[in-house]
This record gives sequence, C-alpha cells and structure tokens, in this order.
Amino acid sequence: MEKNDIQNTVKEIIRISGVNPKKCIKCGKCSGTCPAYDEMEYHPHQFVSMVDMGDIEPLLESPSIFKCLSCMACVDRCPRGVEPAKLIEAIRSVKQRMQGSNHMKPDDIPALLDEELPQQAIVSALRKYMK
Amino acid sequence: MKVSYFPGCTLKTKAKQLDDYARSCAEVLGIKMEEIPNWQCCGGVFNTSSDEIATKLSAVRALSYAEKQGQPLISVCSACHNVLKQTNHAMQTDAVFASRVNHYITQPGQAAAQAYMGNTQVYHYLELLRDIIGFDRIRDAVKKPLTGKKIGAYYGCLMLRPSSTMKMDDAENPRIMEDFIRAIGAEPVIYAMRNECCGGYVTMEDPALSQKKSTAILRNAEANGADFLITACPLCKYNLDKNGNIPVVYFTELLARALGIVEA
Amino acid sequence: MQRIGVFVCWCGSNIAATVDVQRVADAVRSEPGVVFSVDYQYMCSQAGQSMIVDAVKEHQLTGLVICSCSPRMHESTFRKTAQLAGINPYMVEIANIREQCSWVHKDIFIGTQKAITLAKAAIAKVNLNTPLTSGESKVTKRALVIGGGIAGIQSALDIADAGFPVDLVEKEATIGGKMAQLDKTFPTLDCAACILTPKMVDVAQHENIRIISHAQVEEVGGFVGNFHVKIRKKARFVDESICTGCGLCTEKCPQKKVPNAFNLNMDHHRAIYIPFAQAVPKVAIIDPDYCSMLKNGKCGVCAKVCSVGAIDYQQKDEIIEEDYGAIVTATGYNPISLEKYDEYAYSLSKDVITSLEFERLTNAAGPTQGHLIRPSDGKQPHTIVFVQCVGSRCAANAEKGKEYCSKICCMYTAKHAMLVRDKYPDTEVYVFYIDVRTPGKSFDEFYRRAVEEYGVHYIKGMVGKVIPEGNTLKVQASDLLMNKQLHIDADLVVLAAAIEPDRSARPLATMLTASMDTNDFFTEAHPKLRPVESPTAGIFLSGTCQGPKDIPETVSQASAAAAKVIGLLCKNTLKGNPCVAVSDEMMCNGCSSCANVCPYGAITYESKEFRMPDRTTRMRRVAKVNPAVCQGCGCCTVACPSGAMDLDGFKNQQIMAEVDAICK
Amino acid sequence: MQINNTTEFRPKIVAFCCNWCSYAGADLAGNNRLSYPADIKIIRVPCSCRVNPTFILRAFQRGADGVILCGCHPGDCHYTSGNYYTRRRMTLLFSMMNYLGIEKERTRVEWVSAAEGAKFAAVMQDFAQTVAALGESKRLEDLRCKQ
Amino acid sequence: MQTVTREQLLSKAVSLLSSGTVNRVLGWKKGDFAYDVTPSVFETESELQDSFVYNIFCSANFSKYLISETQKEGRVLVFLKPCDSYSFNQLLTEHRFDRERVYAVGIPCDGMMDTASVKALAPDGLTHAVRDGEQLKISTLYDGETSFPFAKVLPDRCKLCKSKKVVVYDEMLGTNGDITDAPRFEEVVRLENMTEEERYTFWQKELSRCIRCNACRDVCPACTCEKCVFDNPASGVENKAIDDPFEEKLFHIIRAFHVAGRCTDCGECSRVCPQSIPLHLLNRKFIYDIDRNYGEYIAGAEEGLRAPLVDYHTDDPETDAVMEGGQKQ
Repeated sequence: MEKNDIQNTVKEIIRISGVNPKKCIKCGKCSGTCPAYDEMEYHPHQFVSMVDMGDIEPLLESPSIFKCLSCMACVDRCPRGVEPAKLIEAIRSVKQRMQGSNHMKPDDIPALLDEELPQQAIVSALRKYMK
Repeated sequence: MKVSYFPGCTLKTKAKQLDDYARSCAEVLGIKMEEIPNWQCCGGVFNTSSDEIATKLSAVRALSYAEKQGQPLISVCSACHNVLKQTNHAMQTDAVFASRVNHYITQPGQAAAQAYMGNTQVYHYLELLRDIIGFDRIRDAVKKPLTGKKIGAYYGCLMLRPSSTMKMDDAENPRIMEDFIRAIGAEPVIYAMRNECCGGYVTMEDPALSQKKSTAILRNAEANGADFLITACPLCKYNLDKNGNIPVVYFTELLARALGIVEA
Repeated sequence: MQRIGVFVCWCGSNIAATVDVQRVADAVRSEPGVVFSVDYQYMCSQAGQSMIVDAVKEHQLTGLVICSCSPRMHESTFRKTAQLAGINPYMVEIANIREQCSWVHKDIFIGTQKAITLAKAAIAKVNLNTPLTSGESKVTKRALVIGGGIAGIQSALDIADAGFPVDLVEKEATIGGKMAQLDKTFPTLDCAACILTPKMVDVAQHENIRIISHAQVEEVGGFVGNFHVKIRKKARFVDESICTGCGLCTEKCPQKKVPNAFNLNMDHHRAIYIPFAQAVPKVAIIDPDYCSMLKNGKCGVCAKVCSVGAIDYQQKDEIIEEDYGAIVTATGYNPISLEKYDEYAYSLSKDVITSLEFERLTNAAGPTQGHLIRPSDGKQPHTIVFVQCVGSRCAANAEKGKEYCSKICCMYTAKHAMLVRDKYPDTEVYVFYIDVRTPGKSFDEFYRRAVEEYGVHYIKGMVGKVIPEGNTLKVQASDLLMNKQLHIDADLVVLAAAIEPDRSARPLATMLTASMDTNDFFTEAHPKLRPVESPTAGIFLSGTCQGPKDIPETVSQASAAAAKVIGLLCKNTLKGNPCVAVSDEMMCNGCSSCANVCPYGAITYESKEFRMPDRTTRMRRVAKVNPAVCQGCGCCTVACPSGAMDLDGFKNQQIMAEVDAICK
Repeated sequence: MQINNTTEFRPKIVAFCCNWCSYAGADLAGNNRLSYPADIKIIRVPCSCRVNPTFILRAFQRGADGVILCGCHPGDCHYTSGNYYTRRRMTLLFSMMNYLGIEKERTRVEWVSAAEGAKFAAVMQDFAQTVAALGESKRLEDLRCKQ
Repeated sequence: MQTVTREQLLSKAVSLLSSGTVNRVLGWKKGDFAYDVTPSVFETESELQDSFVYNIFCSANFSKYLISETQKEGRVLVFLKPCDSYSFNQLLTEHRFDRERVYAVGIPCDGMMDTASVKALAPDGLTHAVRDGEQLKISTLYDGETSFPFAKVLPDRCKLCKSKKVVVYDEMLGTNGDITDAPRFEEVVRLENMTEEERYTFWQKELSRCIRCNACRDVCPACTCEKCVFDNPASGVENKAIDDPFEEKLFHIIRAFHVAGRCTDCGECSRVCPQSIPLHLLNRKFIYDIDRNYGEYIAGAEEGLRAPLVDYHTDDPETDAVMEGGQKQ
C-alpha cells in the first residue's frame, strides 16, 4: 500500500471502530483475557499498538482478524475503555470490503457442516467471514 | 401482558425446544408472546463498525415493529438478544447511524414520524422473568421444584457483553441465571468460566479452538460440582455438547419442567 | 475622582508574547481617572513593586490597576505594595491578562484587544472603589484534628508540642489508622507497629492532647480562628475513665462470632473487645449489633467479670461542643471495593485477597500469627501471583476504577514479594505490572533488590482472568515482553486494590465548606505553593485525604499542616475579609430575606426610630450585618428586594461598571 | 496586524465567575493553555449568588450577546449554599427571559470546579459558538447604548 | 354563594369603632360613578354612614395600606377578601406591620368587577351596575337595564380565582370558602407553547404600550420597599419614562422578579394597568415555574412560610431544565 493509502485506511479504521488507540496504557489486560490468544499471530494489544503506529498492513494480511471470537472480554475488561475487539472488527470490515477478499466462500460451507451445527453458527460465520 | 417476540433462525429449526418451552412457560406465567410477523434473521452477530448499516436493518425492523405495537421486544436466543440490544443502543446513541438506517427503512413519502429512534424496550427472556414477572412469582408458580439438582449456569459472552450496552447484569459476576436456578428450586453452582467464550462461530472453520475453550469451561464447571449446565444460546449448547460429557440443556426446558408443563 | 495608575506586566514573555503590553498601557491612558500608565517586565519583582510605590508618590495616585497574572496569584502581593505606598490595599484591582488572556489566546491582536477591555473594566471598578478596613477577630487557641491515623497523630503531636491544646477525633475505637494494620514498611522494612505504637502512646500521654475516639464530627460553624464544632462521641458501653484495659471481659464474653474488622474480617472477636493489643485508648468496647445484653437484655457476663465496674449498658452518645481556631483533616483512605472485579475471582475464592488482607496475613499479630497460609484451607501457598493497578489508572469515564495512580502499590507489592521470598524461599512469586513506579528515596533500589536478590518474577503485562478450580487458582495473563499468554496455577492471588478517600470525607468537606476534587480528595489552596491548606481559611490537609501518599510523605505533610496551624494559633487576632455585606438602613424593609439566605447567621435585626421625610418618626425593623461573621458571599444582596444590602468590594455599582466597560 | 476577517460577527459575552471554583477553573484553563474565544470576558464575583439579575439585564442592555454564569458545583459552594440560590434565581430569570421571547441559548449557568480547566474551556468554546450562531442580540438591546 | 352586604360590614365597623376595639376603619369609599370606588380610612361613624360602600367594584386589596396605617396610634380594622388575606400573611411574614395593631375581618368573595370589564359590557353612559343573585344588572343612559350572567362577565383574575378561602382573620363574616383548582396557568402554557419568535412578538406588542405610570408597582401588595430600585439612581435600573423598548422589558422583568415567590397572584397589577397589559401573566409564569420546579407554593397561605427564592433543596432541577411548551425538558 502507498503511504497515503495506509494513512487513509488507519483513519478509516479509527473512524468506523470509534476506538482511540492513544488511550491505551499498554497494560496487556486485553491479551491476558483473550480466549483466542494462542490462535492469533497478532494479539489484541498489538492490534492497538500497530494501528496507533500506522503499521496496519501486516494486520490486514493476518489470519488473526478471523480468529477473534468477538466475545468482547477485552472490551469489558480494558481499564481504559480502548475496546480492542472493535478495532479488530473494523480491520476485518476494511479487509473484506476489498474486492475478492472474502475469507469464506459459500462453496466452502457444505463441507464444514455437521448434523447438529445450529443455523446461528452459519449465519454468524457468513457475517464475519464474508462481505 | 403482551410482548413482541423475536424467535430467530435457530429457534425455528435446530433449537425448537428452546422456543416451544419459552412460549408455553410464558403463557403459564401470564405473558402472551406475539411473534413478529415476517421477521428476518438477525445475522447472528453484531458488527461493531459504525458504518455497517445493511446487516443491522433486520433488527431495526423488528424493533420498529414492536414499538408500533407498544410492546417490549423479547428474544430467547442470546445471539438475537445481543444483536437487537446492540442495534437498539446504536439507534439511541449514534445519530448518524440512526439517520442512515431510517433512510433505508422508511418508505418514500412516509412521514418522518415513522422514524425509529431506539425507543423499544429490549428484554432477554431471562430479564422478562426477572424484571417483569419476577423470580418470586416464578418460585410460587413452580409445581415440581428441581430440588437437589446442582446446576451450573453458562452465560457465555453474548448475553453479558459489551456490558455497557447489554446492562443485563454484572458481567464479571452475573447472578440472573443463578437466581433463576434458585427460583426453580435447584442449587446453582458458581464457577469462574461461566462468562468465558465457548469458541462461538469460529467452530465452523476452527473446531479445535472451540474444543479447547469448551473443554476448559466444562472442566471448570465439573470441578465446582455442577451436575449439568443450562444455557440460552444454541451455539453454546452445540459447542459444549460436542466437547464434553456434562449434559447441557436450555434453561427454558428446565423452567417448563419446574412449572410442570413437561415431564422430566 | 480617583487618580489611577495602570501597571501592565509582561510577565517575561508569558504576557508579552501574545499581548502588546505597550499598546495596552497606551490605550488606557485616556480612560477616566487614569493619570499614569506604564508597562514593565515583572511587576511582582522588587523593582516592579518599587516602580509602583514611586509612581504613587510622584502622581499622587489613589487607585491602582495591575494588569498581570490572576488575582489568585498576586492580588495580596500588590495589596501589600499599595499599603507600602500609603494607599488602602483595597484600592487595587487586578486585570487578569495572563491566565485569562495571553495564555488562552494565540493571536496578538485579539489578545491585546481583550487585555485592553479587561484593563478598562478594572479601571471602571477602581473608579468606584472605596478604602476598606478589615475587622479583627480573636483566635481560639485550640486545634481540632479529624482522623487518628499516622497523619492525624503526627499533626496532633506537632501542634501539641508547640503548646496548643488539640482534640483528636477518631471514628474507630482506637487511633492508629491503616498503619496499625500494616506488617512492615518499605523501603526499610522496619515493623509498622514498632514505629507507630510509641507515637500512639505519646498522643495518649500528651498533656495537650485529648483523644475523642469512636466519634464523628456532626456540625461545623464559624470561620477561621473561631470554628464551633459539635462532635458526637458514640456510646461504647464501657466507661473510658474507669476501664483498665485488662481484657478479662474480652475473654469471657460468650458471643465469639463477631467479624474482626481490624483483621479485615478474616477472624472473629467477642462482642466486647479491644481492637488490638496496643490500642489507644486501651479500653474495651461493646458491639451493640452482637451483644445479647444490649439486644435483648440477657447475659451481662462482662459486667460481672469487670472488677472495676466499667461496663455501662445504659451509656448514651455524648455530644461534645468546642471552639477551635484551626481544623486539620486527616481522614485517610480505604482500598476500593473489588466487587466489580470478579474477573479476578475476588468474591469467588477466599484465596484471592487484597494487599491489605495480605498485610494482616503476614502480621505476627494478625489472624494467622504471621504464618502465610491460604485462607481457604490453611495450607502454605507455593505460587503467589500479585496483580498491580487493580482499579487504578482507569479511564475517566470508566464504570469501575479510579483514574489516578494509587502511588503506594508498586512499593508495597515489592515489599510483599520480597518478604515472601525471604521467609519462604521455595515460593514462586509473580508480579504483574503495567509500570513499576518507584520515585521515592531508596525506592528503586528496593524494587531492584526484590528482583535481583530475591528472585521475584516481574512480568510486564496484566492478568485477564483468575479461575478457581479445585485447589488452584488458574491465572491467565499476558506477558507483553515475551508476547505470550501465560497460564499459571497459583495458590494465592493478591490484588493491589486502588485506594480512595474515606467515605466520611465528603460529608465532612460539606460541613467545612472545603472543596474536593472529583475523586473526593480534598483540594489544596495551591497545588504547589500551598499544598497543605484548603482554600477555605483555617482548614488544613494532612495525609491521604488530599491524595495518595506513602508513610514518609504523609508524615511530612502532617507536620507541614501542623506548622501552618501553629502559625495561625500563634496570632492573637486575625484580620478579617473587609469585603462584607453592608445594609443601608434607610432603604431596608426589614423583610428578613437576607437573613433567610445568609449561611453564617451574620444578619440580625433591630427596631430603630427613623425620621421620615414628612418629619414624622417611624419605628422600623432594619437589618444589621456582623462584619466578623459575614464571609462576603453576597447572597443577601440579591435576595434583598430594595437593594438596601450591598457588598463592599463588589458593590452593585462596581460590578455594573465592569459590565459596562466590557460591553462597550 | 489584523488577521481575522473584520466582517465576521464576534459576539460580546460576559462571564460571571465565582472566585473559588470557576474563576480558579478559568485560571487552570490558562495554566494548561486551553484556548477559548476572546469574546469571553470574565467578571470575578465572590460567589455565583452575588450575581443580581439586574447585572445580566444590564449586560444585554449595554450590548452583550450572551451572558454565562459559572459557579461551584452544587454541594461544593465555598459558602455552603450560594449556588443553590443561584440555581433557583437563574432558573426563574432565564425562564422568564425566554418567556418574553429572548433566545434561551443566550443565557447559561454552568458549574465549573477549580479542577475543571478543561471543562471551563470547553464550556466557553461551546457557549461562544452558540451565541455567535445566534448573531447579534436584538430582542434585549438598548438602541441608545449601541449608538 | 352567600355574600355579605354593605349593611353587615357597616354595622360590624360601627360596632368595633364604638366599642373602642379599633380606632380606624380601612374601607371603600363611594365616588361619583358606580364603578368609582376608592380605598379610604374612616375615623368616625358618621363618615362611615356617609360614604362607606361595599359592592361589586370593591376590588382594592387593602393589605398594603396596613404598613402605614399600623404606624399610627391604636388599631385599625381591615376587611380581608380571600385575595387580600394572602397578601396580609405575606406582609406579616416579611415583618412589614405589627399584627397587634390590626383587627382583621374576613369576608367571602366570589368575584369583583373592575372598570375595564364593566366598560366592555357598557362602553358609554353607565349609570348603575348591581349584582342581583347570579345576574349582573347594568343600566345606561341609552339602553335602560340589561342583565348578564355574573360569573361569565367577571374579569379573568376572578374567573380563575385560586382561592375563596380567607386564610387569616380575627373574625369571619359569612361563610369561608375553599381553595379552588382553577386552571389559572392555561394562558401561561399557551404562551410557553408558542415559538420564541411568537412570544417575542406577543410581549413586544403588550409591553410597548407601557407608559411607565408605575400603577402596577404602586398597587402591588408585595411591592412595599422603603425605596423602590426604580426610584434609586444608585440601583443601575432607575428609570422614570420609557426611552427605549429595552426599558419596558427591564422594568417588567425586574418588577416580576422582585415579587417572585412573594406574589400572591391577586391580579391587582393587571386590574390597575391603564393600558390593559396582562401583567399578571408575568407573575403567573414565575408562580408556575416555582410550582413545577420546587413544589406547589402559594405565597401567603400561612404566615412564616419561607419564600421559594430564599430557600433551596439540594436536588433542585438544574437551570437548563427550563420549561418549554409547558413541559420539563
């Protein structure tokens, strides 16, 4: 990405997430609380720091954005009200709005189904993984 | 009393019991649940990005319909409740979002008075039991108390968080389900993992992750002496059922049993 | 007509950078009354002040307008200068062209325009100023110290040593406060009791100190030098003057299940008890909520075993009324409630404790006689996790927690960690921190010793969740430097809870009309230059009621507050504020509106005979203001329908002249 | 030297500040260099309760476009109760002025503590902006004072 | 509704005067026209017999006169209609006269005509206007006698009477009435519901007629200052004539504010206004705001009540919670 694009994208991410990464005091409680930590390449506190530093390209390309469970534990427990999950969601939105960037395709779904899987899981995954 | 009811996709299919028992129990307790006609799926998750409009319209339609009926909007599924409540909150607090949504949903030529501004009261079925009916009345209505049962409440994440919006209970030490368990005559088992995530929809592509999360929850509940768990979320039930041996049942089923609507 | 001199200060570049001071001086030269105007680099300097004195003499000035920093900064300086020059100090007005002009406006044109307007408003006011003389009031040479922790103890001792009587009011049954509950103190590790209890004894034995324990302040009236205070000394059901503190009753009382607040409810005492061995006064007290004699008239064991007959079940609360010249607040702090922090499982597990509870657990006089054991099963813990900043440094609008740093946690946690490793070397100790803040004398060295010599694991990161499972506490946390999520099976988790002002402080502040910040800490008159005084005259601040502090800081502040009190009590009389209400009895209706709104009861009425314009005489009821009691708020002036009541220094006409000048 | 566009309407605003809280809050705003429009001119009064309604009407008469009164937060009055009286008096006065058709945005009471420098600046920013948007005060002007 | 007659009042006055209970009588004196009634002090029985009058034009509220009358020797008899009794209490609360020097006789009232109201019915040549039961009978030079329903032609202040209860008296003539629930704030609400612009136009039209005759101030039983701020050059609001539209507003705002919380809503201000400006709507606005914000309060309902503006509650609503359209915002 061009430097200009990066700056604009950072602004976009901050705008649609409503998150101000400057509020972070780097305590790491978000990452201490994250249930998907081990599955993530970049962890919640890194998302905050990296957006703050404008280092978003690695985040946009990382599978980490699809590992967030949106359980909001980091949002609730952050002492500074930074709301990392909303930042991750915004990055995921930005990513998936790029052409051809859907993380999951309808054709992938049948193979992932089992007898008991509730519809809720499918619609949620569609919302999270596809534009 | 009449309330508007948003059942949601799973309650019409895989989680029929959750729906059936909710309705029959409500009736016994004097609440008429009127299903919103032509409701559309809530989408299962609320996208927190403020410019995400289209995915929230189905929720607004349901909320707006309930407002026109002058009724509170009830849902049983934690995911639906989460989406409805967060959407409603956004309609109340984010004027830009609200105006864009209203541009979508109002018909051309329709008066501005038709606009929806987040005035509907959104209740989870558990809140209906606690705040409108009252656990005391439920205790009185119980015919077959579940005496001696040690039950772990499993909240998951959707019902409680983000707590500043959901405002259902103390998100770190909730008690609404425990109070419910007491109301139906059983003994609640309090365990720390009851508000941790089961792995949610990520189970679709990474079942190992949800297995890890669910196992930890079940282990913690078992270690604290739970005979079985109750939940309000079909996806939680799926993940937990798949990854452990403790039975997981919908809370409405227990209520139905306690009220004597179904045989145990 | 006044002869006014205008003095425009540059304040170095503080004013001159955004206000064209010379233009200001030029612009006001033709204002009515102005006969002299000048600008100078530092008006408050010796040279600046002599310039004023000289100008007064040379131009026979009768009024001064100083365009400078806030009157809160230098009004008193320039009033003294005026006096030196031989004019009444209240003939001085300040135009605040620094804080309210040069510092907030960046454009020099705009700044200059505004400065000129502010100067003109001040000139308009001075034109109507009249010389004012302060009334004098006597100083009651007795001090009240509220709070008997280390801060209150130190203040009381210092004031008493200077020869003034002091009443020390403590809400608990004994003085000593939080420090009495501590085990050792950082960074020297001397035992808290060893350094505190001798001071407590000094207080008890001091001829100038009266301890009023188990008591609270109920009403405060009056003003600096002349406070009148009502203190409720609550019934302890034991006659303090007779009880010898032998403790027999506390062994014989059959009610054994009273939570021991001194040990943070980790064990129990009897319904009649002495809070701890070195309590001062060392007198028993009955908890009326648990005593069966007081509750239903059955028992009376303590009265039977008391050899001196000190038990008095009929004892009632006693109201003590006393006059004081000065009041010291030393109401202290408490750890915040952790009920909203159940991600740390504080209410789920007995083995998750606060640092203060940890102090009691390691204290030789505590519930475990100093053996560090788990409250749940009495076993010795092998892995201990300390969590820092629980509830401190939170967002301003957060639903839980405090925005400020509690300041003492880093050091006491280092102390705890070090002591554990010293006494139980086979214990693994982890400290999760956001930052380690050690800016005191020998503090960082102390913290480094904990790490380097005692092998405490300091981990930069936070605990996200504590999960009690079986006998362990599963701690899930992040290690930011290793970029890993840690899972530690701990036996004990210790939370460094934020501290907050004691709840009694807020109602006390209201009674004292002392201001508080949004966190309920008392505000100081000036954050740097008057840190131990409240803006309310005669109220002094000691210890953590003003902000988080450790013991050395508390003690120095307590002594500083005492020094200020001594300075006040040394005076025989105080000059009052001459800006008081005055009533024009010719216009007064005697309607009582002014007396109704006066918070000080400064207004009384008298019947007076008046000659009317038609030569008849009439008896009329008219208001009279007691200038020693009036504090000059001016509320009465607006309540008065006829405008008979006015306020010296802020007369209706003066304020309207300012309005006119500003709106011109 | 003039930088600003001269034709731009700049309102005249009188701010009455109590000595103990709001005036100190204004000083704190200065200490922290928190800027607000120079249209705001502060008059120091001992307590917000010193402000007589006639001062406010006088300000409008003499050409003010807005008047704001700042005092300690209720409960924090240096004189215990002054601001409680202020609150009642100004509630009635402002309500009456609005009843006569005077724009209610031109008058305001704000509680600003000595610690709230940022609030002071923000309040003044907002008030100046609001009054500027209303334009010149016409409904309570005295033409003789505008000549 | 039982009313009292001139004869009842007269005989009461005469007997109190002759027994020495009172030294003077504050009463109404008849004038040249039927509606021409003026307050007067009667010192002898013959004066009373001669010119004491009590009819439907006896509106004047006497309470204010007591301030000077009680300065004289002895006691004064005053007749208090319900309205007047509230003012009486309010002045007592403000220590404006000595209660011991007054003998108060309460009289019931169900409405008084005023000049403007009767002239609305008969603009010219009025010779006679009397009440006959529920009818008001009017004769003019030109039309002979016409009848009107009394209750319908009363001025607004009587139609919307807040209380028919005399709240303080030494003796009551006739039967005392009760506090009513008349919708006296309807007009205030109507104005509140207008836009700012409309209200401005309304008041501009009304107040611009003001000629600064000061009648409203002079008649007001709450305006009893030793020296009125409008007469005091030092007050900063002194003015004697209207030079600029600003002054009308200044005068009327300050006038209403000075009596806010003390005004008993007697309506005398509007009655005496030669320009028929509805001045009571300003006072009522304050009363209504006080009622809504601080709880219902009727000035003078009891002696010693603390007026709302010299009182407070810590949980009073904030200043921006002003009323808009009759609603708390």
